[in-house]
Amino acid sequence: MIQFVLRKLSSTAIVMGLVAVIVFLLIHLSPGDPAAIIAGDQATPAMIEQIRAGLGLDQPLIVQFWLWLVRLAHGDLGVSLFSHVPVGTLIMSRIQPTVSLAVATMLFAILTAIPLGVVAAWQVGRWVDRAVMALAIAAFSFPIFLIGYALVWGFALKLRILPVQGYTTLGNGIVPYLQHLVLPALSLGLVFMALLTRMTRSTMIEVLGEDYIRTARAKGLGQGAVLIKHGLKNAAVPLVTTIGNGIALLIGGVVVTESVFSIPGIGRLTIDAVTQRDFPVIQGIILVTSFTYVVVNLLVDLSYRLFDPRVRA
Amino acid sequence: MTGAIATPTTLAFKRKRRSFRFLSRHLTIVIGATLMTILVLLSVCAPLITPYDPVALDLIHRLRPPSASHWFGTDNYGRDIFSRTLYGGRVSLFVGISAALLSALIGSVIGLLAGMFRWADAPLMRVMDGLMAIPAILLAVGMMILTRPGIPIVIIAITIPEVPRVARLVRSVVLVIREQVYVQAAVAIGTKLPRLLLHHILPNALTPIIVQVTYVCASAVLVEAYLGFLGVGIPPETPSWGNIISDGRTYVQLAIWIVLFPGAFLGTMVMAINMLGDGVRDMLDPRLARRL
Amino acid sequence: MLEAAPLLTVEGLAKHYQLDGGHTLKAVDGVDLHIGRGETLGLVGESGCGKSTVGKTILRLVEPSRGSVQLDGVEITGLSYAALRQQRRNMQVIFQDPYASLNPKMKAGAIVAEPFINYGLFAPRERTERVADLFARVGLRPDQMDRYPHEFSGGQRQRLGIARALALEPKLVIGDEPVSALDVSVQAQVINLMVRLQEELGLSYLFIAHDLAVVRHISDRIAVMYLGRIVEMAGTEALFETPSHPYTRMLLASVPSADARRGDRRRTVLRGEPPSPLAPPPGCPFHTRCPDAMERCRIELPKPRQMAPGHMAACHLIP
Amino acid sequence: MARFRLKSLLAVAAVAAVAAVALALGTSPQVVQAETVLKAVVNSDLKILDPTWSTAYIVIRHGYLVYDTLFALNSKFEPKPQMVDTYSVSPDALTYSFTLRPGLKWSDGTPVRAADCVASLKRWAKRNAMGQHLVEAMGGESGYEIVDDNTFKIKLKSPFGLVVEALAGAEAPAFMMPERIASGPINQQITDTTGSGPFIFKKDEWQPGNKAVYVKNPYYVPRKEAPDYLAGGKVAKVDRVEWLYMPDNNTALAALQAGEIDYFESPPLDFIQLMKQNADLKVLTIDHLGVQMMVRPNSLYPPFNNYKAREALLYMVNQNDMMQAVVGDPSLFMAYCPTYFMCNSDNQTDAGAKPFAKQDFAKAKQLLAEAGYKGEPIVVLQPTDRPQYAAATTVLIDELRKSGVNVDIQSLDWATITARRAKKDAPDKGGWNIFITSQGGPDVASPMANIWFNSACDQANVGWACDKDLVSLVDKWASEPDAAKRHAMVDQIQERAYVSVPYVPAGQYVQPIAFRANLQGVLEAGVPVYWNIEKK
Repeated sequence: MIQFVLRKLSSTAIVMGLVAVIVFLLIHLSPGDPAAIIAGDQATPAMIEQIRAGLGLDQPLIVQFWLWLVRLAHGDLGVSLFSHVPVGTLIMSRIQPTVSLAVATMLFAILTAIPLGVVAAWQVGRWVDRAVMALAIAAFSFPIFLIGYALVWGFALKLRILPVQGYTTLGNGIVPYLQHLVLPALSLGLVFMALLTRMTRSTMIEVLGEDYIRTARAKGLGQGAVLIKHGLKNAAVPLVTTIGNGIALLIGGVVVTESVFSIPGIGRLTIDAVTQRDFPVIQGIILVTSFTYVVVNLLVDLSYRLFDPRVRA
Repeated sequence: MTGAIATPTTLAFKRKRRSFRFLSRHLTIVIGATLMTILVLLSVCAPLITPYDPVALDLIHRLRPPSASHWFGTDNYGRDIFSRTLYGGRVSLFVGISAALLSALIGSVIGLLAGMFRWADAPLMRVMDGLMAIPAILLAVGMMILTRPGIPIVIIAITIPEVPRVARLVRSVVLVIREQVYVQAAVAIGTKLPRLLLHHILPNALTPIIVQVTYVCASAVLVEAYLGFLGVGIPPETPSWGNIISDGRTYVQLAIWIVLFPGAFLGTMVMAINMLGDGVRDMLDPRLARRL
Repeated sequence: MLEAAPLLTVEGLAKHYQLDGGHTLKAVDGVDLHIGRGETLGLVGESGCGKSTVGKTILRLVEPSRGSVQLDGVEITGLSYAALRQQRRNMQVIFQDPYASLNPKMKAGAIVAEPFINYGLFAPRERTERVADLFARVGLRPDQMDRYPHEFSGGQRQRLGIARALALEPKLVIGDEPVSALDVSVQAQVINLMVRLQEELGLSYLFIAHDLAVVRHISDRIAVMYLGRIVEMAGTEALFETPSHPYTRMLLASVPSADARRGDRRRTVLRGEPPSPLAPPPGCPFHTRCPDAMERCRIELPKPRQMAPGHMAACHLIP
Repeated sequence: MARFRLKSLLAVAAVAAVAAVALALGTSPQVVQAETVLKAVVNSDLKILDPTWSTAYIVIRHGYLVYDTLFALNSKFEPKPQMVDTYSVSPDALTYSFTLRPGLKWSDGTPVRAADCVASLKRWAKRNAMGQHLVEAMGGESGYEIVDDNTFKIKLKSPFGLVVEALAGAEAPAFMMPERIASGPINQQITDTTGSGPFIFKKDEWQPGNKAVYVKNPYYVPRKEAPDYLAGGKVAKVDRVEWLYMPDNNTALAALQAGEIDYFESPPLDFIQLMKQNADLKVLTIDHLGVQMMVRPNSLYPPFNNYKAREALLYMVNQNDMMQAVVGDPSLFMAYCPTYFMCNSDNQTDAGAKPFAKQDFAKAKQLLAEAGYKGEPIVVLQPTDRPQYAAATTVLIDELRKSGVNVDIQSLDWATITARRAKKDAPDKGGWNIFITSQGGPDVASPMANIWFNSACDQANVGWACDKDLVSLVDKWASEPDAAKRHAMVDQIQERAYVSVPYVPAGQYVQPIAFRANLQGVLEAGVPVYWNIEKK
């Protein structure tokens, strides 16, 4: 087990290194100039040049990369070119909303998808199944922002029972915290609900066809008990995989959702940083999100062994 | 499915149920294909159908609701949404199909190499992991600011994050197929590698690849819209569903039709492609078909 | 038969798998055997004893860890892939599972024609004639060439497999449990077909099976494997008349033969499960199940001993 | 194991169900806060805290909250003393003497000294066009003289008529900060936000990209007069101002309608009518001068290096069409405003505007041909993420095409455009031919402050407008101390400008603000300022 984790971690390190290089080059080769943006629309070229020198952006790319690596080795992600706030601080201040949104989204997706998928599998071919599958296909065919706008229009502007936008910390009370999360989690979660529902359904159909389930049924176990006890246990592995792979999708979706609901999370930080070429911030974010992706998938790999000891990596 | 012994009644019963299943299985494909055909025809024939130039400004008639002269209304430049939606479909579809084919091609080659050759497996899959670890939308945004925006760049930006997904799938399928006895048998009769890949491995991996291609196509059409939404998509002068919706998002409360119609077209198209993919999977994958 | 140089000579063949955690799986651990021209050697043993691996390592479908395989005087183990591919024409294989061994996306005719294509034999039109010949030879109708494998029955599929194996006119055919997946009624047909083809074409067979009764029909000699080693090898008659190794006796006793049909005998005699090849017992690997095991069996690995010409066994009981 | 997991799953489901019920019940208004909070959506994100570093409007607005100025404009655009108590000008108009109001304090409680103000002026002048002119007239920084803690002098070597106007500049004003901060290196952003303005910036609550928080400054001493534009008493009447940045206009609009925010700095112009009809909301034009949109050609490369090609632009551009696309609502823009110096301003004039009077594509085509244009691709920079510029550019492209121009549209994000437009390379080698920008009224209204009007060739802003005669006309204007004479010179300047065409004024419009009806005392101060606002 320890060996497995170590091996995974070392290959993770390689992946992270690759990501770091890709990210650095990608961003620095782009034609935008942060100095020009800092200076403002009315700035003169001389003023921009002054600012560029002040930020060290006039140095050769290799020097900049080396300096970045050296600082990274000391655990320093640098400071924002614009606000001069340390990148670490900036990211930490944005993690809570994003994690809240991600967890709420996943909880919603799992809690709705598993019952739906199980019912669809049980009723396979009947109208319930069809309805569930139609819903699932529709749910991941419409862009998140359209779903978001529709939900805001309905629940926030017409019914007035939920806030339009924003995020409040848990410190302001659990009710406002949850209220602010409902609509974003719903718009982002529908996609995952659809994915997980389909996955649950097809796995359950497969599992239900297997001998031991038939035996269990024949032994007179109640239908519900059979389904849940044996089926779900076996369906866990593909479900966990889907969730693991969904993380990248989730991070992408978070960017859009945060923008629609004005949630001050990592996603919005990213778009801001990218459009303004705030290099240290972009580098920091991509490292952190990639790291998250890799760690989550490591956990997923480990959980296979928990759910199913037969699986060997 | 083999001709097992059956009493006439069960046989009749089975036949009835099978034909019903057959029809219902086809229903997904039929609906998907019908919707898709309609949308594709509308888009392809856009120059013949549309009453207005999709980029012509008519500033006097800005933000007009749907009417007899503008079926889907006009946008904030007075451009005809009906014309833009149909023309946008061409661009969005072109982007989706190109990205799907491109990622299927590249992903299949990488997956095949990784699945067949041990020496290629680790380095290729590490690179794929690296690409997958960067969220697709971020990668696309990065690509978009790297060069001048244009349809080819959008296609590449959408393709790159999809490649690892296809590659992983193909690799896993190949890993299974290459252990199949018929592959060993082919080796035993002296089959050379190119023929082995082309005649034995690839044809048997084709079904999951085809299904995956439809899903990638659907997702590519969506990602195009997301890139448009984030302002890094196809240049605004070219109408695509993503661009039209993105242009109109400020006007949701004032002129819902700007996002409503292209949004509906977009959603319907993605749904149709997904249904087609599901249908093809159910029809071609005997393992699943047997169960359904 | 012994005077002429054997067609196939295998010496010290071994296949070890390195597993996670430093374990070594010795699937095959030092096998010596030879097969003469036109001869059939039966290789029997319980499932998991490594007999299929022996077949695959001889063909180099699986790379052997150690040992030598000589086919008609050519050392197979060290060959480059190009040279090996040339040698493949001389040795062919019939697989156990007729469902898995045929590419589902290829038509029957194409499957049987593929060996010709691989070696660039014959012009396309002649190929079709040859394939039709082969179809006829294994008892299939040439008009079935356009069908896909799933349109055939199990027995027919195995005939296809045989046709494919024979296309290159090999000297040696390894049958890897070629009939064990078939219905009993079909088994006999396929075996008879194989015997007939051997007579017509002068083939040598390595016939791998777990069923002694099947092997008895076709084999000139029989080798018995246990946990990766050959424990006894003898002419078919000698083995059945005077089995020397306790394991062979156990196997024979489990065969429901016509003269000893006592219902539950099989269960009582073939007692116990074979030990895991991952952790084989020290000494004689069979001692855990052997009714006659002595102290010495737990410590010392018995060497093969010659009992009669062409009859050897590895057991401490044999003087 | 399976059972355990199932149980925890059910437990989570139960919690979620309870939470859902709580949500349904818990729609009561949020806890009543003791302090009054004004939540405003601002037009961009506050990322930079140093108003001498950036001229971005958001930074200037931040400056108005935390800093005070020596002078400030009133609603007649007259400079009025703000931190200054009294000032005097010597008879030769070369020595200005300023005395500060007594009792002024920085937000850390220390007193404001003349030395602080001089240090602040030095810092400001290094980055400000008007400031640089002032220092030139002084013959260097030695022209400042600190008399005592409350008094300082500015001594000119050559006449400069706009000293007080410069100090009161509205768009890039001279903000006062303590000497220890102002004297820091000009190449380093200040991080200490100590000022003497009506509010204090809460740095610990600042989330770049999301919000900025300001609280009442207890040490602030407002003037006694009533507030008038940016002049007069600046009394903070709410305890706390929260600036929120929402990139999605639709979300901000919905939040305002739902009462989640109180104040929206730049609501989409198409929604003004809709908001006016909403009894819960008020719409107010605080900046009657508004914004000027500009079409900026690149004077370095053909065809626009030839003045005839630039003149052709005058025949192409139709301000009404531009404004239709950018603004939409006709009550918010001027259909035709032929002055370079903003309609409704002191310097408004239509001198020389004849070519601009009527759209004439044939004439434009002819002028282009005379300029030697033969259908080479013209590189137009089109921003993808600035909707108003994008709208204007879309119209411009239409007009260029109608004049037979072969348009090469380069759609780029704003970050890329700002970098690219600074390049002097040829258009086909990474440079450009034409783009659209805009600027706030007060700066445009003055021929000197308007950096796009400056035609100093290589020294001019991107586009490098080049007309020595125009430059000397403006210089003469600036050094004229008599306001009436200055006024008469404007006609001459504009007539010349319509010949050399540094840029084309593409329309003038106002950007009203919107706020909840329970806000009172919102000032028409040209820029959004947050003093004097009460929340009822």
